[in-house]
Amino acid sequence: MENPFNKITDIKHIMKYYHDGMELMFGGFGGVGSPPGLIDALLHSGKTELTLIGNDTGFPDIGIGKVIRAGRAKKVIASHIGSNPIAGQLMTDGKLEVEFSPQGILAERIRAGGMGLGAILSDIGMDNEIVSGKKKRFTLNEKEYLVEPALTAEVSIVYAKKGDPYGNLVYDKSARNTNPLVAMAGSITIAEVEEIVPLGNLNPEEIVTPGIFVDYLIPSSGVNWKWAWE
Amino acid sequence: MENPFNKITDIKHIMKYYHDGMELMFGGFGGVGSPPGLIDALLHSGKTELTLIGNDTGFPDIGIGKVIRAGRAKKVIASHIGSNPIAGQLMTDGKLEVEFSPQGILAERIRAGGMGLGAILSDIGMDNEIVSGKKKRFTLNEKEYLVEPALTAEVSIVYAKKGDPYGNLVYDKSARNTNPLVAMAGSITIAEVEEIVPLGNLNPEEIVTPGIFVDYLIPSSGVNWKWAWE
Amino acid sequence: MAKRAAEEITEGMAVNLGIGIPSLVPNHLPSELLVMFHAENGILGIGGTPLKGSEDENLCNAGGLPVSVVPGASYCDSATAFGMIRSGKIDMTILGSLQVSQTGDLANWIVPGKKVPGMGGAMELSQKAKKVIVLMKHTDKHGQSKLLEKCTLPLTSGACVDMVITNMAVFEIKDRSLVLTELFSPYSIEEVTEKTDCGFLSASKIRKIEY
Amino acid sequence: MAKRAAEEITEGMAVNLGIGIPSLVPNHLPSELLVMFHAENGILGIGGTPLKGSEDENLCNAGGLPVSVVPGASYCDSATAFGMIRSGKIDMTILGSLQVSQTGDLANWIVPGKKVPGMGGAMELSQKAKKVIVLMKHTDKHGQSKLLEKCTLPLTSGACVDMVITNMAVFEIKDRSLVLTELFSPYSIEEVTEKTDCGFLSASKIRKIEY
Repeated sequence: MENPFNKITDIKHIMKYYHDGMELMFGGFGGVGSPPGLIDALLHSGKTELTLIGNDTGFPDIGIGKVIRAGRAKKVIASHIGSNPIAGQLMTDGKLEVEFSPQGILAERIRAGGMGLGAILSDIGMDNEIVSGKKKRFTLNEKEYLVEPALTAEVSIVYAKKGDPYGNLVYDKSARNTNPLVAMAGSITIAEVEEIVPLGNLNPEEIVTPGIFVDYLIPSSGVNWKWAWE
Repeated sequence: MENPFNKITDIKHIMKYYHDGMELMFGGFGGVGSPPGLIDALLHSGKTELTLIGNDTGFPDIGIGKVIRAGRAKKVIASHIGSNPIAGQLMTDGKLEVEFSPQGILAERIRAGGMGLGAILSDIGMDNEIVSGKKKRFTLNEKEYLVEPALTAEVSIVYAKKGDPYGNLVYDKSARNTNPLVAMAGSITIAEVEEIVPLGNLNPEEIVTPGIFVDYLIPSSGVNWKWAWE
Repeated sequence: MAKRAAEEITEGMAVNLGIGIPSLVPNHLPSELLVMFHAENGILGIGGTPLKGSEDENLCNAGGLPVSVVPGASYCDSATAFGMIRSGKIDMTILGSLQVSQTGDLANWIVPGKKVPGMGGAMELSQKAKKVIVLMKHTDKHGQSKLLEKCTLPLTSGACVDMVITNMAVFEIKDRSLVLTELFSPYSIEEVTEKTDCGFLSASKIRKIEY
Repeated sequence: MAKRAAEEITEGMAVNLGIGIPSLVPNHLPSELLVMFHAENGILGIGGTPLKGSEDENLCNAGGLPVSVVPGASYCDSATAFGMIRSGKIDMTILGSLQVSQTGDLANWIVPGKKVPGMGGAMELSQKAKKVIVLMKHTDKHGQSKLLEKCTLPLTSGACVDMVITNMAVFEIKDRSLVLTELFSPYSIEEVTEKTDCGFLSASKIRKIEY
């Protein structure tokens, strides 16, 4: 494959973007659409004290859950940890800080980060101490809102069905989920793709993530875990 | 065509959603992607004292510009009126109120309205009196932002290439522009489409505007104006 | 319960179903009824469960279970999926709960010190769906009423529930008052009253449900 | 001016071009150079101008003129197009201006009482593109310098311009100071000084441009 933008690379090169204490944002929803190869690389890197930002903590053996099970995270920003009891246990034991955000608001905060906005004003969970406790409030047109800060990360990792050498991405069905949002919010965005196709092979209409948001592409070997329903 | 959701209709039915003094949001960018049939219907309706919300005021004979030339608008919220000198003249004469918003921020305000958010925080145009003069400010993480209120409208009118009976929409190239945003922000959203296709005919991956945001569809006879470049 | 909830769904609705019993609701709908089922991850237009062996790992609902899609379905990102909810486009959500108060408060996201799943999309759905229906057993595993004067667990959202369907009865919540409207056979008003830890009004006419 | 601006563009860049002279810049680029031209309406990867008669009315740039696309191009909505700008992904914007101050203030969106076009996307672009290049005539139609100590027209953005290319000379703005770096043949430093209504530094080595 021609590589005129030098974005197509391998796991070895990606490793240098992983470091202790980093903020990492990951795509996926219950593990569906999470990048298996990039997550395994993170595990193998041995990097720790991570702050992980994403929809949920997956399952103990699925998606980002593997990283949490290995004790590599010090903090998680997510909407849900219920499918990964190890995350709940670590939280209860004081070994993992968890910041909960309502699911759609989390998605919007990530999008706002990618779109270069400072925050959004939301009326979700205003009466809930865990959601609103540390948040500032703002009254607009006589209605009170929470100020929900934008989220960005040093590195974003996403999973896509197809990618071209510029980094344009197309997703597969519900594996799209948070990936297009996460792809925009990383200072460095790395996409693991099932298939790399030549430049010009993707219809400009079907591209969901324009390549300008993607810094590196690595080919994927596909999901390496067993789903809960299997 | 089967019409199981009763969304496919005609101009006659649409007329009842137009009324004097209404807030109307329109898709399009320099007239490209503005719905010609719905704009003509608005002209023929004779409705006046309109508040129009959209990217720009088109050209005197193109897009929403025709409505402005006819003196039907009392207020416009837009980022640009330069291509329609009549809008500038009406503004100078005190006959048209114009609220300017930076182009991308206007797009985000419309999207925020459609997404059920209250506002966004932006750092664009903070030092510019016309942009920031009437806006509130908010400081987050020691950085000051403008609070840019979400925009919604009673009726949104958009133009699409294809639509199915549920109202799922696909756009054509750069005629997409503000249409997907405007489609989400109307209490009633009416789409003018070049082609209505049967349910199931659109690939779920290619749909840009999910039909849940669209209330009515009318078939289009295409653009009825001459472009500036022609 | 799922069968009763299915009666609330009418032609053309957009409906979000929670995990557990709510996910069984489509089994009780006439196959010709056009309903767009919504999933928070980014699907509008979910169809039936695929046959064993023909599941697609990239086509799952918000609970992570394989699904299919109907004609007219679309995929979107999760931000847009929640935009549909917050802007009031979802006609109905049917979800499970740990507790519901007599004024319609919902508590279904956390048991402090025990279970900390997180709210997921429950706050947006319960605050913003046009109609919120809770399906839950009338009592918990210790026999305690899950309908209460005031929820003892932390709230998901206040005053949001419109209807509660338990294994014993159906209640509507109108003007922040709990009203018994239907009884599942063979339960009586007396039995329901005994198992319910809060007062409730009775509708002038109470339907007996005998499926 | 367009030819000189083209020299600033390097392989792989994402570049936004304003209307007018900036739109001529691509004509001066080597055809094998991979550049992604961006338009605010929602195109990344604009190609050459289509032949007369083969224009597509639904494929236009932000100025409303028909364009084509290159391999690797994508369409998006205008919100996303501006997200690219605000998040700093646009490497360079090349735009016209009414005035530029010696500290890099830009005034290109309004002439009070005369011309009220609106800011369009100029504020986002000038505030957020990694490099802002202004192409403008050195003087206005009355012979007045468009380079000033302080702009007299309302600002689009303050301290945002990195380079100014006029028909007479090229200036860089570094640490809020205007530095003359190049002269277009046949102009001399003296002539530029005379036509410029603000002081400027001169680079140690000044290139003479003779296209």
